[in-house]
Amino acid sequence: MTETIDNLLERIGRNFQITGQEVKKAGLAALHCSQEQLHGVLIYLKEVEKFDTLTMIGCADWIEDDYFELSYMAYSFTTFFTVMVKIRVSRDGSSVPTVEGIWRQARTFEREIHEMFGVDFPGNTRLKEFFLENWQGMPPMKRDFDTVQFVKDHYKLREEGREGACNVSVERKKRIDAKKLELKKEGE
Amino acid sequence: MDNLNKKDKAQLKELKSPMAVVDWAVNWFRKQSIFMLAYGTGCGAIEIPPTVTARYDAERFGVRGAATPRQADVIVLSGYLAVKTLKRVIRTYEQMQEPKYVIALGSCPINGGMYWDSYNTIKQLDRYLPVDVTVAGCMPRPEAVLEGFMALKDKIQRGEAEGARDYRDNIEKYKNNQKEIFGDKMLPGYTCDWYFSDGGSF
Amino acid sequence: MVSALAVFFLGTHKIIRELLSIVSLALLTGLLLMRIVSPVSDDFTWQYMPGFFTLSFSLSSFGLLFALIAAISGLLKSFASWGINSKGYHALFHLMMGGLMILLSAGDYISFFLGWEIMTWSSFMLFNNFSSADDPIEKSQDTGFLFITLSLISALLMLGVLFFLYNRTGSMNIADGVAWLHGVKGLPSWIPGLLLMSAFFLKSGLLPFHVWVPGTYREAPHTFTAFLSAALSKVGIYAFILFFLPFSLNEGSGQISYLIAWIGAITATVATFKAIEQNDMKGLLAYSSIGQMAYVFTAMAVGSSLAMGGALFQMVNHSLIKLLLFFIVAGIIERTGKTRFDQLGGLIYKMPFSFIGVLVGIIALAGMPPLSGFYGKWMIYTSLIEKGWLLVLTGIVLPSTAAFIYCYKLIYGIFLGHPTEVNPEEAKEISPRYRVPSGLLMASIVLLGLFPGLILKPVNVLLSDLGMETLALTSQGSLNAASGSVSGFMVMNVFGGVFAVILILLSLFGKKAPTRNLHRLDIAYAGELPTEQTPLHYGRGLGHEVKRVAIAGAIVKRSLTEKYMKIGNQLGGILEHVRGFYPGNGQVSLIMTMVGAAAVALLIGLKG
Amino acid sequence: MLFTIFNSLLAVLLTYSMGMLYYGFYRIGNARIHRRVGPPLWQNVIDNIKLFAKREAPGHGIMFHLGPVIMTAGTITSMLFVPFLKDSAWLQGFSSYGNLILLIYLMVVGPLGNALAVGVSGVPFGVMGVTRGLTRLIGLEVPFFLSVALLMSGSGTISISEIMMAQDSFSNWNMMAHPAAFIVSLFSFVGMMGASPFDVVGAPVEVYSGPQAEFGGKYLGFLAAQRVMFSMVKLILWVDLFLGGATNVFILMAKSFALFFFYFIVGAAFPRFKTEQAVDFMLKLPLIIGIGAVLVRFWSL
Amino acid sequence: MAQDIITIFHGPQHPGITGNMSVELDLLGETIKRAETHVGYLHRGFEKMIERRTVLQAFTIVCRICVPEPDPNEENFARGVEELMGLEVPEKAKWLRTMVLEMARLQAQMLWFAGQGGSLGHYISPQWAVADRDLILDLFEELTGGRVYHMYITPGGVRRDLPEGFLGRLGHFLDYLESRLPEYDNMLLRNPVFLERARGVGIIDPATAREYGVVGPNLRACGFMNDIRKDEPYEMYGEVDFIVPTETSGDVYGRAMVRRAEIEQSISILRQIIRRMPAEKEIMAVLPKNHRKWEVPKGDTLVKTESARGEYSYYMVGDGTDKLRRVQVKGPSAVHAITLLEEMLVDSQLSDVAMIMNSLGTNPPEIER
Repeated sequence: MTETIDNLLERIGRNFQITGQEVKKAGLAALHCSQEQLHGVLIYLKEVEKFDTLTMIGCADWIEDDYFELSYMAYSFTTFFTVMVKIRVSRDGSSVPTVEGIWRQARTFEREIHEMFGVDFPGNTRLKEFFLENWQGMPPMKRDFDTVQFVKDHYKLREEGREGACNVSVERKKRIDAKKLELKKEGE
Repeated sequence: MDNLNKKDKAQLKELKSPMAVVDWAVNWFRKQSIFMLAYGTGCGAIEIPPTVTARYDAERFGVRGAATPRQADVIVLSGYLAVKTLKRVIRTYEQMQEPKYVIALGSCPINGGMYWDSYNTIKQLDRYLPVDVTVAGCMPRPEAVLEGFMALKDKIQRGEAEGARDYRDNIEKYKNNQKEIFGDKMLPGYTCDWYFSDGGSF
Repeated sequence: MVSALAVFFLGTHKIIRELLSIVSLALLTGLLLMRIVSPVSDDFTWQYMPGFFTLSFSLSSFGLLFALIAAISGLLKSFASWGINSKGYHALFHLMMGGLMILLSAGDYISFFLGWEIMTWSSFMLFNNFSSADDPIEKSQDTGFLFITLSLISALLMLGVLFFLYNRTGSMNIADGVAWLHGVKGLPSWIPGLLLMSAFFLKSGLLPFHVWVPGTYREAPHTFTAFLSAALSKVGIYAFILFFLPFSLNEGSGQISYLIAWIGAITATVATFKAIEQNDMKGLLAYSSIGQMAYVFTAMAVGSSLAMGGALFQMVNHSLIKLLLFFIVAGIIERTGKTRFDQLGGLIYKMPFSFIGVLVGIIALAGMPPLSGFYGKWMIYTSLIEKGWLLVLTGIVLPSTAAFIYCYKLIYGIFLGHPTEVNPEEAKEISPRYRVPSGLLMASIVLLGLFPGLILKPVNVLLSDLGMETLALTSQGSLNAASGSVSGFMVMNVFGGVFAVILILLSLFGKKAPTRNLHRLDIAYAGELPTEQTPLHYGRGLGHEVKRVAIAGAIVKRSLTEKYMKIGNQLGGILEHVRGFYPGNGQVSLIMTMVGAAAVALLIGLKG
Repeated sequence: MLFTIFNSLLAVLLTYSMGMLYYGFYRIGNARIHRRVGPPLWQNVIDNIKLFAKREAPGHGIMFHLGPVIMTAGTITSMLFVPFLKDSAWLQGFSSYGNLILLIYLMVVGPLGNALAVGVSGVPFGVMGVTRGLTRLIGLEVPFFLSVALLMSGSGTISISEIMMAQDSFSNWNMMAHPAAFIVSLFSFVGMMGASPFDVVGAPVEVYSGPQAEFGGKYLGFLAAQRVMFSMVKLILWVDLFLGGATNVFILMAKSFALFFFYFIVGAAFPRFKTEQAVDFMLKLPLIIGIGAVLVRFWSL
Repeated sequence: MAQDIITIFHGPQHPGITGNMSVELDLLGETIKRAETHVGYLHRGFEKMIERRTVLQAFTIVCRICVPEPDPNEENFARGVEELMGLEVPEKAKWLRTMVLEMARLQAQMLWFAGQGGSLGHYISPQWAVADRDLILDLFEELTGGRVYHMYITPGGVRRDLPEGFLGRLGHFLDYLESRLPEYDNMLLRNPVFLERARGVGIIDPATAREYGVVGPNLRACGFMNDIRKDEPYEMYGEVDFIVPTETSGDVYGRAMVRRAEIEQSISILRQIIRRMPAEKEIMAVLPKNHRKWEVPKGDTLVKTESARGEYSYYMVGDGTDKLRRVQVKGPSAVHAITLLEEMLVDSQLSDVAMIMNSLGTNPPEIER
């Protein structure tokens, strides 16, 4: 099976400038290309290589090297291959043209990445708010968003229960001794 | 009345004035028939079907489902509450009729539970709504939920299940807490304007 | 007879001010009422052209009933249409009243046809040219054309048959014609009878010829629509009784009356399901009028005295209800400027009087017990059961049950639900000009509900005139038939008493569990928040789902109006070719049809 | 007059308690079918009293307040026009003044009065429920009227008590005398009682519990009490028309419980039709049986 | 302006909604003209919390993503970590995982059956189905200690071995369930009213099924024989033989038949597992020595598993520290409940909304986590 995935990668390499490719495991290959190439590769995969559906659009935030890595995972029902087409976009104010025209479900994936990472997808028919209602802060999934700090500002954790936190086993022992004492008293 | 158990008979004996008997009777009827609102707010909602269906059968204790807040007595908040859900829950709670109760399942409504560090869930439910009974368990079992209903029934019988009156009396406190979360996008005032003595809206 | 003449002259003199019109109508009704008291039945022959034929007028008892309905509805209408100050309107209206009076008191064919034509033409002029200035309904050319062509054809048919009868019987007065019609046996000689009948059906808008009704009702001036539906549609019934009633009693004509009963039932079903479909108030009421008229024809087809009584009771009742509903609808249109259900809504607390008026109207229209509508239906159903026509009964039950939907749509679309284009704050009650007649009508409907006997006593007098045994009326408030009786008085009192007791019981809880009045948007909305802009008024969608029921869907899809217009256009096309011979414009097609029909009429006349 | 008032009070109490008893069995029977224990027998009464014990009630103006009142008045009025017993002066209500056709129309007065209150409350779900109810009524009323007309034209009278009198022995119970009419009427009986294939009006899953969406507290209490009494009125009507009426209350309860058991079994077994499917079904099978019965009757004459 | 449509919410607080989501419907009468799904009522920000937790801490949260069927999430997460770290899971653990997955799948299908009956107003089927589902939850409780959230499949293997006599009780339950299935058929699936309601409603046309990304039983009801357990076998699905049932009608009835056949398939798979369960004791992979700080090497992978409602896919990125850089979850409802549902509801009726949503198996927590 792997050789056909290599043939596949090699065929794609011939038509498009592929910066890097690797085969992760049987049936899963990844290739890096530039943002301009993205649409070409995806349309090629769908039309020529019969990759019927887009499983998901992954997005990882590499804050050290200051880029988001978007990976479009196309899946083919005939050969059961998944190809991850990866592109790198800047962390702030980047915009990738939508792939909704190719696969309809991309609209939902892009909408989620737009809300969580702030990547703009011009052409997407429904880029309004998805999970968070009236969210004023920065997109929450970016690494520099500190969720514990956000919790401290917006919500108040229960104080009175904390200091009274007692050691369960000690409490249990006390209860048992009191019970024994009581039984002994009733015994006399 | 076959379901008048020992505790009820004991309370009945030491009632003095006739008014106390009437109150007791009214509370007894409120206790015996509780309409639970059909609203699965959190992950605990998966344990409500087993509670009301054949194996654990909450209808034995008079607990029946109700479709709309107007018909319901108790709202069961099963697990954590996202901010968006909290707004709907508060509106539904305010649409329910006066002797209304809140049962919170799991540890998330108490102190945020497992999602204490999540930016979208509320940490203490009783800052925003008066909670009558809290049931422990990271998603309590159907027996625990039934135990919660039993605790609520005892509280109703003792006449202490007055979360609704507490909500009405210090409405300013609750509304301020809610304002912290919702900022300017507060709920419209008309569901609770008449709570305010001066009729002002929030 | 004097009253007929008085009106005739008054009409022709084109009195200008409305005050005079009301006085004249009041005078007319007074004369008619006086007429009942002194039952002198003198017929008045007026020699118009010496030697050729004489016009004889005599007001028989049931002619009187129809005249009374027309006069009362005319009086209320002129009171309601106080505002319209165009003098032509009132003059034409009186001309029509005069024509109606002539028709009702006509003894011979010529005056009958004369009255018929005057009435048709004046009503055509009225509804086609006059409408109040800010009337939101635009006039479409088709309805006028449809109305006049159809009534023209029916008039010519009638002319032909009358000539044929004259030819047969040698005399002009109607009585001998009727006797001849019923003497003849066998189907082929029934053609003149059927043709005459179709002319009358057209006037009351039964199935094949009902297409003109909705358009005309929708575009006529609002108060005139009330008169149209209350009085003019009854003329067809008067003519049917005048010519055909005696025959439906004898057994010989079993199949024809069964056929008419089925025509009535099918018309009612089609009209009811079309009414549910309508999105504007006047269209809904127009179709409902067709449906109610169909019940009357079915009842007359049964022929027993109970059925005849039921038909007349239903007819009187229907006039009162339709007057009430059309007046209030006219008031609402005048006040809000809106006519459709998806433009109105939520006006209940700002227009309480009109709400109660429409409520009383729909309860009576749907035939629900406490009010008078039920007793007409009850008599029709009982007579059908006694006659044994159970399938016709089922055919009638289907539309009368479906009628509940459009009754509810009428009252929901205007008053309940949420406000759409009309802001309830500025909506004011309808003007007193409409409120006074509606108040009177409401009182009369409720009174009839309590004491149905009020109408049934004169109906008894009328039945004895027609040679049928009268209804057994034990008391003012109850009706009896061979198979059972119902007491309206008792039903109303029981319902009222129980209602009062429960109201007191419910308000007992007021102290302990006070009712908290909620904001318009504070509704059980599945947890979400409706905003001011959220569309929540179900007016347009209310009857929408009934189309999915097999029988209703089939009816609503097909529309006779298009077919007629197609025929009309084809006819116009053919005449266009013929027009090649004659100069002149589109009017030629009209004249051609007239000439052609007249030729046919003469032919039939000579053939006989 | 005093006797009839006392008589009608007795009728109201009897139907309320009988209804609560039957619906108590209904809930326990349903539970047993669901393989569970089910509530105590008087749970419906407790629910009803709890609703009246609520401390506040939602209101949308005076018309909303009057809706449940008209509904209950319609029910009790139609109850008073049904003769409960065969040949005893008790529990006759005002049935001597009314007849069957009046009763069929009286049964619609209540729901339409309530429809006004549902309309004024402004809940779109409520109006959808009412429209579904009226559309379903077309399907139920036509076969029912046909079967009842067969009965009336057969026994030559339209007053219920006379029809009831005519059925003296078992052999000429109308169930036996007019079997086709009885079968057709059973179809619409199941529909009118709101059993499962036809319970499209207040479907919580589809229309957010339909007309009762906005009623709470004491209003819901009145509606619940009325619903139970309304079912009892229909049961007693069917017993009078087809099962030979009853000479005393116990026979009445026995016969009506048999009918109620039929309704309960059908109700438990089926999922729910859509509104138009319910009307199409009613205008297909039952109507054809009815028309067949009419043809047989009149052609054989 | 003139309102011919009304807007209602088949909202969060509604007896006919599956879970806590809402569908905004524009209705003319009861015909739907426009539908829009609103989610976000259950958003807890899983992926953010997993970034702050080590692999073992994240393992307890992962199963709470999807309520009706938590085990595919656990298995997905575990397999992803194992692929990244190259752990070798012993065969016994794989058998145990396959058994737990199939038991979870069975109870999810029973829950679907309850929801399908409830959405049609047939109140017997929810009662019976949930009661029988409870018996599986008892077995889970015995095996893993938790009724619904089992936290049993840890990265590297399985937390506990089988209690003795468990397989016998499991076999007994399977016989009992198999004897109940014909009764279920007669009660709902062959009920004439159900057939009339379910046929020809909510049709997914096969041409665009793949393009919309439809997965699981909904795809198989359109005639495509695709099942991750067959196409890319994981755990022990390679050794177990089962057929992938398909229908061609693509409507609610077709999906019901596919799910009904899958219940039988799950029962036969579990029976095979009971027969072939190896006896040895070793259930955990060899773990890194310092179990406090697991080094997850840099790299990413995509792992997919088949749940009762369709294909779950986990995109996991490790960055060399002991915490995972990114775990992105895509549940089947993310595709079914939004793009597909909205287009399918147009011109259908309000009374079908609950039924269609139940037959698609829409479940909000998968969408927004």
